[in-house]
Amino acid sequence: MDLDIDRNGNALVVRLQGEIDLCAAEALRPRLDKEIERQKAKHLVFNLRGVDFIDSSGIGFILGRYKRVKALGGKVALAGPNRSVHRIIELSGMYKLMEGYANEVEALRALEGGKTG
Amino acid sequence: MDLDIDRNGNALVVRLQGEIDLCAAEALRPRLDKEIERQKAKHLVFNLRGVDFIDSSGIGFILGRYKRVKALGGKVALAGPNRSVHRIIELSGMYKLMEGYANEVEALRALEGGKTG
Amino acid sequence: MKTKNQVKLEFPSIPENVALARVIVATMLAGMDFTLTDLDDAKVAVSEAVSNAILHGYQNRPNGLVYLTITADPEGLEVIVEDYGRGIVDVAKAMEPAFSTLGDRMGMGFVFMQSFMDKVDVDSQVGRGTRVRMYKACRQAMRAVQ
Amino acid sequence: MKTKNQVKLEFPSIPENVALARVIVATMLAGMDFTLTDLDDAKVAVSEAVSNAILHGYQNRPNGLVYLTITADPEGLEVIVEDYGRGIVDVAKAMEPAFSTLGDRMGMGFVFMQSFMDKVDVDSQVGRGTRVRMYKACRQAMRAVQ
Ligand SMILES: Nc1ncnc2c1ncn2[C@@H]1O[C@H](COP(=O)(O)OP(=O)(O)O)[C@@H](O)[C@H]1O
Ligand SMILES: Nc1ncnc2c1ncn2[C@@H]1O[C@H](COP(=O)(O)OP(=O)(O)O)[C@@H](O)[C@H]1O
Repeated sequence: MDLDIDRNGNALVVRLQGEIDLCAAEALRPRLDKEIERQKAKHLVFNLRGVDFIDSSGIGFILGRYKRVKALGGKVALAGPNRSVHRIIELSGMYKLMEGYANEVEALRALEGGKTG
Repeated sequence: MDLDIDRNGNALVVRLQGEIDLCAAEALRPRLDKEIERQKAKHLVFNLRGVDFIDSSGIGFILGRYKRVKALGGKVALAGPNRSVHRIIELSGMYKLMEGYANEVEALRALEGGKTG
Repeated sequence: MKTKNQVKLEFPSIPENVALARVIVATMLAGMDFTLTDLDDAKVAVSEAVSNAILHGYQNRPNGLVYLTITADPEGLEVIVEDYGRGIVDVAKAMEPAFSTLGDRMGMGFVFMQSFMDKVDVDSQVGRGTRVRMYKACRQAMRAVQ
Repeated sequence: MKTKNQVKLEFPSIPENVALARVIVATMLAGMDFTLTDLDDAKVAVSEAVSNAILHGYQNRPNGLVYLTITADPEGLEVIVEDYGRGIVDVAKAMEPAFSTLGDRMGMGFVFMQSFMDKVDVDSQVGRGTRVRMYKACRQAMRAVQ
């Protein structure tokens, strides 16, 4: 799985693709953590537009990054999940910890305006 | 599997969908034969645009209809197969028995003009 | 699905095979009397059970074997996931929301299985292994009961 | 595909399961060093072998069991299709193009298997059953040999 990452101000935009399950989470975790470290990004935006499946391993992967970023005063935003991915995020209670947005641009705007979390 | 059939002059246009394998062939065969009988159609056009897989059972299904129609002086034309379906038709030698066309309209025009077979 | 179809799978405990389990369940469900949401639901449920077998049952070691049995009939779909791994000490506790024996996990696996399937039974013996049986009734079968 | 993955399937001899066999093979191939054409090829080959097991081996009766074993490693993909059906009297003859014991069949199944895979072995005993073993080498493995 390719890791599609963009820097935008003090936020790192991570565009996830395909099925975020145990296998994807194990592959993505060390690579994303290295990037968060290297780029010293404060906030994280997960663009979920390209994700067509997520389960509790995928949710756990996002939650783990949330914990890291939050410990240093940062925020995490979720952008553009499809209906079925949205449902899983909702059910897992993640929207209590991070905001959801229709798309990446809205998520970044909110982070810049300090309106997230 | 739905059987999408249209009458055009003395030709029956059959639009196949999905994967034409043993299972699809068994389901389609009696229904198409009944239609050929009922509509007393002379020629057959198989529109393969919507077909994304075919194997020798699917080819056999087309060949069986060819034999029926040919016995009564009719022709069969194949229209719009994708690259991989085209390859299987080619390999099976079917283009020696029936013509292939880019699309349904061209196939019908050729049948009307009597240029097929 | 006119009558009954029972497919049995055996595969090693590697994370790549979680996707394979989902694909099989999705393919078998596709021809049945289920909605697209039902399909999504069943995919999550089987994903959770197979991930657990690999990660907890075999502690993420690749040399274990996971057994998946999927039975489809006009009434519904049964999915059984079995491992011969470490087993669960306290099944009731394991099924509680947010309970996990691994620090970086959410403890939501069993919650998802229960939310997305009509019935979930867990049979486990420490040192012997775990068997998760899940059932989802077809739309028609659901209506008949109501 | 870092190391080896071996998936075993067992399913009843109903035509619906031909698609299932294709889906499994396609899913396992997708992560390997194969082209899209290789993927199409392998799908046709497994489709032919499984259709034969159902139609010829079990004479299209639904109560037989078909066994599919798919082994993927960095070198290539091996597919084994087994049935415990009627068996083949003369394997060499059966493998000839256009030979078929059923009137409405093309006799192209074995031809397709041989065209689309690098190797096809058939082992059959009348009254006992048939085992078709097919192998397709990965791109990298192909280049290494050349
Ligand atoms: N197949 C299994 N083998 C051994 N232990 C298991 C198995 N499945 C679940 N468990 C135990 O049950 C706990 C809860 O499982 P689950 O609700 O799926 O959450 P999670 O996987 O996030 O830990 C796991 O942390 C583990 O201790
Ligand atoms: N699994 C099998 N069990 C019994 N006979 C088989 C099996 N596979 C193939 N055969 C025999 O070999 C013949 C040729 O097979 P094939 O080339 O696939 O063509 P077709 O399926 O169109 O007949 C079949 O007609 C059948 O007699």
